[in-house]
Order: sequence, then C-alpha cells, then structure tokens
Amino acid sequence: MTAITLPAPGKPARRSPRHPYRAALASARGRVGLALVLPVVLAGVLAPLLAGHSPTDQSDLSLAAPGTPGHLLGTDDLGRDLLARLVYGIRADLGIIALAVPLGALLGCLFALLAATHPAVDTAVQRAFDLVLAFPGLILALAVTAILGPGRLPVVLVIALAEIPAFGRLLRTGILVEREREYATAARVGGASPARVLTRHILPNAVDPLVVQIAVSLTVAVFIEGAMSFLGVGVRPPQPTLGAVLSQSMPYLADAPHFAAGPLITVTALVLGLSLIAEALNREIRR
Amino acid sequence: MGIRLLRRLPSALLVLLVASFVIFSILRLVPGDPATSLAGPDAGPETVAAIRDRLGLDEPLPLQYVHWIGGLLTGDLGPSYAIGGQTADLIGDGLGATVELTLGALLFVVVLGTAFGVLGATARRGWVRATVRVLTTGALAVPPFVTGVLLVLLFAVVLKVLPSGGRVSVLTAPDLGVQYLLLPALCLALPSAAILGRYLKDGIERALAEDYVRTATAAGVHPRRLLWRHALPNALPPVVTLLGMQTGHLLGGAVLVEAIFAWPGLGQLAEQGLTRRDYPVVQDLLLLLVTVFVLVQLITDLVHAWLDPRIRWE
Amino acid sequence: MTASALLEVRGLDVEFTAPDGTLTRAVRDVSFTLDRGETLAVVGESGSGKSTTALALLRMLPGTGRVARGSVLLDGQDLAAADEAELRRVRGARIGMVFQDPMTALNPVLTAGAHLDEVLRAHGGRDKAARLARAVELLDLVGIPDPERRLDDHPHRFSGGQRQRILIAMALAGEPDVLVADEPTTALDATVQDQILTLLGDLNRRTGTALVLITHNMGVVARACERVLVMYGGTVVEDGPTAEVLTRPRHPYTAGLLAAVPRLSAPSGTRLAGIPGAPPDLSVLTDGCAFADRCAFTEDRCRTVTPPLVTLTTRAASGEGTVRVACPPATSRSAPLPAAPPPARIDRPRPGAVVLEAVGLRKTYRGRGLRGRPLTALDDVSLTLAAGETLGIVGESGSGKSTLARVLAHAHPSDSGTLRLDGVDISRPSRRELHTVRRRIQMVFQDPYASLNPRMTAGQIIAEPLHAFGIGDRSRRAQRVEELLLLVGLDPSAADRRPRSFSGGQRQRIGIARALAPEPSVLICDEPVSALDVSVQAQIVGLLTDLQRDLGLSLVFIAHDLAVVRQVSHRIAVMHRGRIVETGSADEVCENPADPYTRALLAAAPDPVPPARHREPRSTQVPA
Amino acid sequence: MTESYPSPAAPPSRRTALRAAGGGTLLLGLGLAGCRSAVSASESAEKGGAAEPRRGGTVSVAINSDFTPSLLFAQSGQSLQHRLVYNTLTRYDDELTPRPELATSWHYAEDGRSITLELRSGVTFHDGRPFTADDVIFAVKNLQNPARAAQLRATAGVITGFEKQGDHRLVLKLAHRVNNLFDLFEFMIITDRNSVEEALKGTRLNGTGPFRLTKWSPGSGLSFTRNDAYWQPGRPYLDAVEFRVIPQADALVSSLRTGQSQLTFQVPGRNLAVVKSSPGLTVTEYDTGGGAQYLGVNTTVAPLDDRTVRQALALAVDRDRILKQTLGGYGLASAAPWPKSSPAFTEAGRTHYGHDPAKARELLRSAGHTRLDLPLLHLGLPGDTAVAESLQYDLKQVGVHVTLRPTDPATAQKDLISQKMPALWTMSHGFAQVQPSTLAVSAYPFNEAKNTSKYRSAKYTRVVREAWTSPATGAAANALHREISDILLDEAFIIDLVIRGNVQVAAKDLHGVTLNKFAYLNLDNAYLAA
Repeated sequence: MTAITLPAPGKPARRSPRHPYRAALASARGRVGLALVLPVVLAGVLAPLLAGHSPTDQSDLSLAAPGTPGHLLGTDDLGRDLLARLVYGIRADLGIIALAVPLGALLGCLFALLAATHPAVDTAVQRAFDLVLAFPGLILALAVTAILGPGRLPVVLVIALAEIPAFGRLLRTGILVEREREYATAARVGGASPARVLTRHILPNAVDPLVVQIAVSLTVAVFIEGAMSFLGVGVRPPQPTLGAVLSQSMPYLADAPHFAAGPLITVTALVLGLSLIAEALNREIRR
Repeated sequence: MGIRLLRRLPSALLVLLVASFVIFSILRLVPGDPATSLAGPDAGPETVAAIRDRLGLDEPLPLQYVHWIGGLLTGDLGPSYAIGGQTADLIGDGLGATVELTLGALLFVVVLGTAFGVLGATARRGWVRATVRVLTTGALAVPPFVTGVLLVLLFAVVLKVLPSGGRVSVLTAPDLGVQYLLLPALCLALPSAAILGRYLKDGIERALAEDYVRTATAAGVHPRRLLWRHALPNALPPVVTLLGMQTGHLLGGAVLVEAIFAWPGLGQLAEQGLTRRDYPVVQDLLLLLVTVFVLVQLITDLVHAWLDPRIRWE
Repeated sequence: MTASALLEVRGLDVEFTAPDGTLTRAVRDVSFTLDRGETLAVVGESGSGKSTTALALLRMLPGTGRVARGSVLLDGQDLAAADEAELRRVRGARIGMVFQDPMTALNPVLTAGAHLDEVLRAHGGRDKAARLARAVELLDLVGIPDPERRLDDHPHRFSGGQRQRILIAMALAGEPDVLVADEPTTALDATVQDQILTLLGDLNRRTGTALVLITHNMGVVARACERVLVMYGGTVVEDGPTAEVLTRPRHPYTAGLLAAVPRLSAPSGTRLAGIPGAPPDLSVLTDGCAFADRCAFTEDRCRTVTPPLVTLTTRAASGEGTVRVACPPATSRSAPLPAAPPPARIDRPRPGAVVLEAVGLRKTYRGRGLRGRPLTALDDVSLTLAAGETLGIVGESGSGKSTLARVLAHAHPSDSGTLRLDGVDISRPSRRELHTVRRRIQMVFQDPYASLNPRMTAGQIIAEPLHAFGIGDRSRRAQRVEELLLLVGLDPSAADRRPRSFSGGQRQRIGIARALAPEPSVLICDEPVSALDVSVQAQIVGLLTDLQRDLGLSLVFIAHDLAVVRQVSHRIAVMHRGRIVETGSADEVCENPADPYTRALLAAAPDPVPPARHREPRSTQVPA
Repeated sequence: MTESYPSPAAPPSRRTALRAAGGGTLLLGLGLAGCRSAVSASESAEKGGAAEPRRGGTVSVAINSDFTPSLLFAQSGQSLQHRLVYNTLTRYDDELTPRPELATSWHYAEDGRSITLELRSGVTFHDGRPFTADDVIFAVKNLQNPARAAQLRATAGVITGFEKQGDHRLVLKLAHRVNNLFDLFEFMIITDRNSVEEALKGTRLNGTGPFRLTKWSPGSGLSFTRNDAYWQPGRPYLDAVEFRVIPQADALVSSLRTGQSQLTFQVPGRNLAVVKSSPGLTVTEYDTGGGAQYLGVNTTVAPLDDRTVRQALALAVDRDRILKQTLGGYGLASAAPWPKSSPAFTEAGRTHYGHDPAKARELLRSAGHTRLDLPLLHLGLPGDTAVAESLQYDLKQVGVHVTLRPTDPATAQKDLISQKMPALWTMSHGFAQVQPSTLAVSAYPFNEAKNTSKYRSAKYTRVVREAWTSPATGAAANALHREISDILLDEAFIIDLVIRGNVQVAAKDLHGVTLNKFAYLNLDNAYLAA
C-alpha cells in the first residue's frame, strides 16, 4: 500500500526500555539502598521469629550489656530484651507507616484530583494545604492525642496529615503539567472521556514524583513517630516502637549507650537507604 | 510587587480565619478543663465552678469565640488562665526567644545547607561527596531529641565549652547569648539543613547541566564562577520556597528543641499552655504561629520574584 | 592540507560510556582543516555526530563523553591534550561557540550585559568601565538596537532572534579566530534565520573570523558556507566546496539527502524521494559503511570494510577545490552520481464538496500574570476544506496556526465563530455531538514523542480511539490495530512496544495510525514533519499523501516550511498574527504571492541551490 | 538582671577561659580572647569540700515546673519558693516536733480547744511593714476560703475564733480537738494581707522570708535577692537565688552536671543513676518522704469491689523492682503510705504485702477469677510510664491483663477530682509525711468523705475522725495510727508502692540546704563553700 517498506520495527534500541523503577533499583544507588532497607523491613516482618523473647517481658536484669547470654543486644532499664524490643519496634513502626503514608498519600491525591476539577476548588485546596503546613505539627500531635487518647490512631493520623500537603501539592503540579502535554490533548481528540484522560493518561504519568515522595515520606514518618514518643504521646506503652525505645534510652545515653544504639542505627540505615532509593528513582525518572 | 502582595492578601486572611476557627475548636475538643487545672489537685467542685464562672468558661462557645477574636482585634489578649501573667507578655517573651532560636537555626540551615549542597554537587573527590552524604543522612536520620542530648553530652558535659541549656538574650549580652544559642540552633537546624542541602545539590546539578552553563563554559568562564555566578542563582528560587516551608517546620520543631535545651520560647509555652489548658495562651500562640507561617510564605514569594527576573516582570 | 591551517582535526574519535559500561563511538576518525577566515558547514542528520564533533573541538563533551583518539590542533596547539586551564584560555578567546537553542542558552537570571561581562572578565580582565563599553560595542555589532539601554535587560525580554544575536556577541567578545555555531538557526523562524545567517556572513567578512556552521539544513549550507563537510553515522562521508558537493554529490547519502529536501520550486502534487530506513544507532554500529543498509548502491565490501575518506581532485565548473568521499564505489566511479530525479507528479483525485467550514473563528488566551496582556491567537479566521483536499497552512511561530489546528480538532474551544462539518454547525457541540465530531475529525501532532503516552504500548495507543468510540470488541480491535500498523508501514509486532523504543519517524507513523483508527474523514496535521530529519520527513510526507489518496481523506497540513506545504497542498493559507493573510492554490501563492508577508516568507526560505547559480543574497524585510 | 545564667562568682580560671575561647573559635570564629564564657562556673563545682559558711554567691535552682501563683496557698507540684519569700509559724524537726519560726512559743489550753501563740516581734515584711497577729488571723481566714483550694482547709476550718492579745500574742479558738494543728502551721505561709490579690497573680510576693522576689518570668523562672532586713541576724548567706524552669528531665540533669544549676529536687528516678555517678554532685534523700507512688483502685468497678481481688493486686506487685528500676533506688518500698519518720510507720505495715505472685493468684482464684482485663491510667511522662509498664508486667504474671492508658496531666487531674478514674490508676500522693491524720483528712486519694476510689466505710470515717481529734499521744496515738494503717492495708483501695522521699541533688560546694515537710525550700543557712 505504501511506497516505503520499513525494516521491521526498527533496530532494537540498545538500552532496553526497562521500567524506570526496576532500573532504579538495579542501579548502584538503588542496590545499596535496598541492601539497607530490606534487612530492616525483614527484621520487622520476621520479628516473632527473630526476637527470642517477648518485647514486654521484664526481669531484674536492668541495662545488661550487649552480648549478655540470652540478650544479644542487652536489656533496657526494666530488664526487657533489647533485640526483641528493636525488632518488634521496627514491626510497630512498619505497621504505622504502612497505614499512615498510604493514607496521607491517598488523601493528598484525592485533594489534588479535587483541585483539578475547577480553578476555584484549586485555590481552596491550596489554601487548605497551607493551613495544614502552617500548623505546628508537634502541637497538633499533642492536641490530637489528647482528644483521641493515646495509641496508634493519633500517630497514624498526625503522620497522614503531615503527608497530605506533600502528596497533594506534588500530584496537583503533576496533573497541571501533564494535562497540557500533547499526548493528553491527543487522547482528548481521540475521543477519550475526561475521566479516562485523567485516569488512563494523566495520572500514570504524574505519579512518578509521588513514588519518590513515598520514599521521603517514610523518613518523615519515622521522624514524627519518634518525636511523638519523645513527647509522651506516641503508641500506647509497653508496645515498643523505634521512637519509644529511643526516648526511653535518653537518660542512659552516657552510661548505657547500647540502649539507644539499636534504634539509632536502624533509623539511620532506613533513612539512608530510603534516600538512596529516592535518589535512584529520581535519576531514572528524569532520564 | 505590591500588587503580588495585594493579590495574595485575601486568601491569606481567609487562611487565618479558618485557622482561628480550627484552633478554637481543637482546644475545646481536648478533654480537661482550665478550671480544674487552675484549682489545684485537691480543690472541691464549688471551687472549680467559681473559677469556671470567673474565666467565662460557662458562656456558649460561639460567644467565647467572638470574645476571643474581638479581643485579638482590639489588641487585648487578656490574662493567661493558668500560667500567670498577661497573655501578651508571655507570648512576647517567648516570641523573642523563639525568633532568636529560629533565626540562629536559619543561619545554620543556610550555611550548612549551602555547604552540603555545593560540596555534594561539585566536589571532585569521592570521599568528600561520601562524607557530605553521610553527614546529611545522619542529620536527617537522627531525631533532634537524640542529636540534642548528644550535643549536650559532648559540648557541655564532656568538653565543657558551651552551656547545656537556658538562654541569655543575644541582644542584652551578645557574647554569652551566642554561646547559649549555638547548640539549640544547631540541633534545630540539622534536619532542615540536610533537606536544603539535598535540594540545593539537585538544583545545582540540574543548573550545571543547563545550556547556559555550557554557553558560559564555551566562553571560557572559570568553573568556580560557573558555580557561584551562573548555576547557583538559578538553583536558588526553589530552595527559597523550601526555606520558607522549613521556617514553618523550625517554628513547629522548636517544641522539642526548646524542651531539650530549656529554651524559654514559644514551643515550651505552647506545650505548657496545652498541658494546663491555658486556652488564651495556646489559642493566641497557635494563631501567631500560623500568621508567621503565612507571612513567611508571602515573603518567600517576594524573594522568589526578586531572585527570578522572569517572575519579576510578569 | 596546508601548513597554515588555523584548525586541524586529525583522526578524532569520541566515545561515550553507558551506565552498563558499553562504549558508544559517537564520532569516528573525523579529520578536517579550517583556514583563517574560511566558512565551513558540517551537515548531517540527527545522530550523525556533527554536534559532538563541534563540542569535542573545545572538549566540552557532555556526561561520559571523551576524546578517545586523535588531535585538535589550533595553530599547532593540541586541544585534545591540553589541560583545563589551557582550554579555558582557548575557549571564548580563540574559539567562540554559539549553540542551538537561544531560549535556553542564556542564563535567565543574568542580564545581557552580565552575560557579556562574564566573557570579558574571563579574558583580559579589563576594568569595569572598559568592559561595559565593549559590551555596548558588541551588542551594537550584532545588531541589537539601543544597546546601552538593553544591557540591563534579562534574556526573557529579548526575542528569539535577539537572544541568538546576544549569544553571537558573547562568542565574539573574546575576538576569537574561529566561531563554531551549532545549529544556530534551527529554533528560529525562517525570516529570523535569514537575518542571523546574514549577520554571521557579515561578521565573517568584516572580522575575518573563520566560521564552522553545524546544521542539518541544506539550504543553510548553501546560503552561508564555502565548504561543506557531510557527516553520517559519526564519520565524514563527503567533504568539498559547497557548490560542488550540492550540485554534484559523490556519496549516495549526500545525493539522497539532497533529493529529500523539499524545494520551493517544486510544484504542488509532487513526491519527494526519501531515503528508506532510519539513521543508524551508533551504539550498535560495527565495521563497514554506516549507510550500507539504506544505500541503493551497496556492494559486499561496503558491509565489511569501513570506507576510508579518499581525496578526489576536481576542476568543476563551480571552481577549484578538493573533494573527499568515503565511498569506495563512488571513488571508483568516474562520473558523479546521477542528479536526483525531478520530483515525480502524483495523480490525485480532484477535491469534492466542502466537508469542513470555519467562519470568523476567534481565540484569545488570557495573559499570564496580573499585568500579562491577553494574546489573540486567532483573529477572524475563516476557511473551507473540501473532501479529498489538502489545505496547507503556513506561518511562523506565534502566527496562530497550532491554535487553529486545535480549534478545528475540538481540542480547544474557540471564543467565537462557527464551525460546520458537512454543513452542520458543530461550534458548540454537546458531549454526544462532540463524540461524533471527534470520530470524523482526527489530528496528527507535531512532536511524535510528546504526543504518545510513554506509559502505553503502540498497540494500546492506537486502540485508544477505538476503545473511546466503542469500535469493535477486543479481538476485533487487535485486528484493526494490526491493519493500521501495516497501513502506516510498521510491522504488526510493533504493537507491544512502548514509544521510547521507536525512532522519530516510526513514532509519527504510530501517531498517524492512531488518528486513522476511527476512520475519520478529516485529518488535521499540526507540523507533522518538522521534528523529523529530512530523509524521514520525505517518507512521512509521502505516507500522508498516499493515505489521502487511498482513503479519500481531507487534510489540513500545517507547517512552517513553505516548500513542504506547497508540495502536499492543493491550496495554501498563509497565517500571520492570528489572521489568514492570503489563500489560494498552492502554486499560485508560491509563484505569485499577493501579500507582502507571504513574499517575505518566500524570500527567507533557504534553498539548497548553491549561491553561484542563484540570485545574490536577498535583503529580507519582514513587514512589521 | 533578666538573665538566668549563673553570674560567675570568681573570675574564670585560665584553663576554662582557654577552653571557652577555643570552643567559641571552633564553632563561631569568635576569636575574642576576652570573651566571657557561659560555662565558667562549672569548674568550681568539682573542688567542693567542707568549709566555713561564707557570705555571698548566687545559687541557681533547677525546677521542672513553674511557680503557679494561683496555687500559692495549696500544695502543688512546686512549692520551693514558699519558704524563701515567706515564713511559717513553726517548722517540724525530723521527729515531727514543732520548732519556732514566726511563732516563738505556744501552749494549748487544758481542754485542747484553744491555743495561745507568742509571735516573734521585730519581724518586717519586705515592704517594711511590721508583722503582727493580724497577719496570722488573715492567713488562717485566707486558708478557710474554698477558692484557695488549700488541702489543709479542714484543719484551718477548725479554728473558729481569734483573740488578739496585743500585736504579738494570739489565741486561736478551736471547734474541737485536732491533732494536726502544727501541720497547718508548717503549711501555712504568712503573707502580706494587703497584697494577696497581687500575690495570686504573681506580680508581687510580699513576705517576711529571707529572700525577696525580684522578678518572675512566667515559663522561664524566678529571681530572688537577699532580704537584708531578715529577722535572723546574719542570714541568709547567699546574695541571690535563681529558679530556672527546665521541664525536660535530661536537660535538667545536664544543667546540674555542667554546673549551670547547683540544686534541684526534681530529678526523675530514672535519671538519678547518671547523677549519682557525676563527681561534682551530691545526692541527699529526705526520708521524711514527699510523695508516694501508689496504685489506685476504683472500688466500684467489678470485680475490684471485692477486697480479695484488691489484696491480690497488692501482693502481685514487685515493689523492690519498681524502686530499683524506675526510681533509681531512692525511696522505700512500702505497702503502707507512711515514711520512716512518720509516727504511724511500722515495719510490719511496710512489708504487709510482699511480692508473692503465687499467693496473689490463689487469692484471685478463691475470688473466682483466673483472668482479668483492666485499664490502667497513668501520666504520659517517661518516669510514670516506666512505673506503669512495671505494674502491667507484674499484674500480668498473676493473670491480670492491664491495658495502659497514658494520659496528659491536665486530663488526669480532672479525672481524679471528678472521680472518673478507670479501674486502676497509678499516681503519687503526699501528706503522709506529717501527722498521720492529715493524710486521711487532706490527701484526696485517702479522703474518708470523698475519694477517687469511691471507697466509703463507716469504720474508716470513724477511725479517721477519731485519730484527727484525739488528744492521745504515745501508745494510744500509735494504736489509732495502726488502726488506720490496718484499714488502708486491708481494704487496699490505695495500694502504696514506693514512698518517695524528696531527693535533693546539689553541687558539692553547696551546704546547709533543707526542706520543710511540704517541700518548701529553706536556704536560711545555705552557703557556697569557697
């Protein structure tokens, strides 16, 4: 039919068009990041297998040094096994994060979608984000916990609330940018309904920054959990969390540094790993 | 520029109005009662009732709200319920301390953030970049309450070169004041400096890859000048926005740091006010913080426009 | 090669290292010389290595690029081996560079004066007042009016052409011996391009600065340079005096390239011969001629041995000169390649009844910012389109032609005016009507990369309209996608791959297949070929013409290149500042333009016919 | 002086100055050699050693919560400043024998229904006004005012009449016999009757005490200077006293360790370990007891209405472990509320409930329970949380599964007063350090008429009132005390855990600091060794 026949679908591009996320995780940065994050996550998931003790079992053996028989990482002031408290603490943090970050992301995205409907709504949503950002987070944490009572719920809510503007702003920008892209126009001209244009075309292309943000948000979540524990409005004791163990260890920082070491190293590994992954993702996506 | 400000004003006022409402409601939702807190541990119900009456806590909530806002508008913040003294004085004292702390921290954020960003983006030696990365990660990963305690242990207890806490106003005794300010400001600044550094590093890397840097390189401009004169000014506007946001975080994060360093600022006042259900103090304080945040956003906007001539002329 | 050569490049190889460690040789064994005051064009399509060569001269290669072999001798000093400090003394002072995109090549936060000051500071370190005076002088030299006042303006206050002038002023600030201009006019409108080329020519004459002009545009080569170096696949394939090479190309690639360039003189309804296939992927190139796969004269030895550059001495009509060719069959051939055949006429049916009619369309964009002035993109535009007809729309950037395309395709609503499809008013369609209208009117976009959703496979992209219009079931749609792929000349297996694995021309074919999917009767093509290489451009133009003939489509063909438009269109409408200033039959508009703006456009269009056989450089004046 | 830093008494040593300058340079680039250091006072703390009392110097006291003027007349968390600014009529010695302060002598009428006080003459308030009997009358009437929320209001209320015999003799008429009148005299500060409203706002504290308040900066601290016209000649030794509010425990400890503060009573138990090992600090325990950690039981919640169950709880808790692990070992593990200095203290009472989980389980089984699920309210502060966690673990061992409910102090306070406590709570109580009857009359958890445990019994009421009004001394009094103890132990509605004394942490060179029974700081004889 046409005058030109092409050599069948061109030459295969040398760099296989791998999915950027997979490529990011396969990069050197991504691998180191995973190597730091995965063990922590695994430790949390496998806590019941790794712990050997109940994290709440107390004994007379206060502040035993690491390497004490039966207590690999030593014990805390109430004679609880620090390894058990660490892995269960990770587990608790993971539980909170797994709930809070997606919740915040979801709400943020919903607001962003709402903002995409009309400029007036957009302004309102933007101001609402401003308001959330303007509120001093820890004061809010104190108030929310006072209202709801202590436990996981206020921690989850405070973290989620802190994440809403982050995700919302990102996605809003993404939608605004992608909406003007030619492929979106092409989809509209191609007869796709506004909803389909949004869900099938714009959203998939606007989510990349969100994936990076998730890595950042996880860091923030650990941060907030710790601060709330320190202010005494964290997860209900005696449930260990990284932040709770850390704040319990503060009086003994000079005399029994091993008490704080576990959670500190864990949090550092987590944050370093996540930031490396975020960076790797960023690089691949921008490419 | 004035027009930009004017245009943002109505929505800023709206934010404040909504904020006042939210603040008021949240406080009333918090259980506990300023009167019981005020009456003391072994007071009888009649004492509590008398105090409630005196504080006007039995008035309908909308009326209390109106009174509060009315007081604000007429500049009369009234007495504090539980802490003692006039709310305006309490907040005034705390504000001075917190502003000092925040500015000190901001200085650290800018200096450290710039160092982190510039070194991270341009250092030729791998170990320099690795060190910067470890430092920034550490600053982000170690919670401020741990950093704070560690800093105190190191500088105040072991080395004995800086005080462990407390405050002397930098204005009344600059040499002493600075020594009191150093540790809390550093502790408060570290996470923000790390974030800023990361953004700046990104921005510089991106700017260095831009065509105009290539143009300047081709013209024989020295790499150092490329960085400071060509790349950095372009990396700044988003960083300024971030800095604006971080100022909000610094104000909010002061709660922790002020506690650790016994810094008598707004964070401590807020926590104290909230624990003792001192409604006027907490209400006014939170609204003040929101106002400051909104103002900082406005300023950020102006600085942004000033830094980026494209916006300036729009 | 003379001993007095200003710049001598010998056996230059440039390599890039991919993250996975594989090497890509982007430039292979490139050698050439440049004399003082000479003008040399380096021409080639994307991926030919021409820009990389230019950057390698000053060792400004991006990313992992490095000069692997060879030398760059500037008056005997080897820049390939120089240290950074030495290079800095050469950059800007001995060799100045001008880059392609004037929109991004200037620092948005620095004023024009600061830009020049930076260069002057880097070389010389005169006092501030002297630098200021020199900056004014330079701006004046490159033709920026009122230079003293404009020193303090930031780049965004200048037009594209003016920015390019500032860049040239920067490149000249250090009074270099050589000016390397990398595609300096590609991002500019034809009229502005003409001015810049005139400026470069003037500067060359007045200051004696040698010029290396990197371009993909044969017209620019013909217009501006004495000598031309043709590159393909990272290596030089032909080199010689411009007049000689353009009139009597030795290398089959040069010949093919010339044949693919649309000529303004070619009448409407003719077909260009494109070069089949796509430019090579440098990372998989092995020994042998890079062009072998696309060449009509390929012999066995072409695939096994990398052809050396052989010098042929000719005394051609165009004057004295050395021609070098890297093609063994060509060197062994005594006569030059036969000249490209004149464009073939294609027969196409006469246009039928009016399908689409627009009356008094207006569209105004709200200005950005508080003080931004509203921009009138369409100002009382009326046109008609008959069945089976191609209406060409030409105009420069900002003329409103893309807005017109979007309004016609209902991608944007118009502010006022009437649109009729088959006599039915569709200006303000309801949702249901819009659905019907869209099925009849489809669109092909300019940027074949941006207009394809990177997250979807080619098959999904093409099936998207089928899905939207509810055409067929799943298996029927798959079948239809296969048909469409074949129709636009792609293998059906392409359906499973994502846009980024296709070349530009292939992507545009996918875009066309998508537009054809709902069987529209009107196809709006918004600059469908302007992002493509010349050889590929000819293929796509040919495809569109064929499709129109075979499917009886009505085409609106929008472009800024008059030559292409004339070729494909029955009628042409010229747009300027949101208005149609002239309409008429394609040949008539091009031969006897009535509107002064049309005349200016025509005059500014560079033609790849060597200046010797052409009128003297025209002075072009764009009507304000 | 608005600054709250310790003014260096001596010029900084060369070494300190060098270090300070080094630190400054290091961190700031302040290379000024003459730059003052904010940490110069720290070195002197290490020298210590006993020495002769010496005039001069400033003591900085770290406090974890600010002065609350509205609670000036009630026992609140922070009453240290009371005895600096004011005086009381009498003060107890270690054996609870009253000693003269503003009252120089006293004697009861035969029927015990009135007491005659001889008041010290030549005492003036800070504003120069002389102290007279009218000030005592005002002080008593003031405490009778319910708005003052004074815990000893019941005792003050017993005083029904005043008979002034000149400016410095006063006869108080009592409605009935009462045996804790001297608790009231220990408790009641003599304030200037003309400025009481200002005092309640904290704007002006006018007293007869050794120091005058120069400035109160709400939230950050108080400054006092020496009262040169103090009625004790040559006292106080110190020039000034600074109170610095440091709510955060670690910061408080740091300020002591670095010598920024020389004195505190508010180091939480968990932090005492660090303090103990600090060379420059001495830890002194006032075994008179300032407060006791207890486990409260709401007797209206089934099955806690069953005494057996409550006794099981009392047996289940490991008091020694709590003392060691969460209170730094300072205190006295005890099942009864009495400190060792109390006349009601008996070793048998203290050890009435040992740690006996087996017996606890048996008791629970006998009451028909093998597993209980109960909430436990506690303050969400680090130390209180640790105690609650320990309790939770101990109770779990006997099948009582406890859900912790950390609560902020304001909410807990409200729940306590409005009797809305859940099944279990843990907090601390005071008032066991004075006359035993005061505990049951004035300490809310033990109040016979109305307490948070909602425990009522005619017997308890009768015994308490008898003990309060009894003139008995010696063995008879002890019998009454034992009776109260027996009821408290047997009914176990308040299960005492550890009697916590006030733990004083002071710099080694600070001498002569004492506290009264209500934790009023007495610095009359305090001095900084050279």
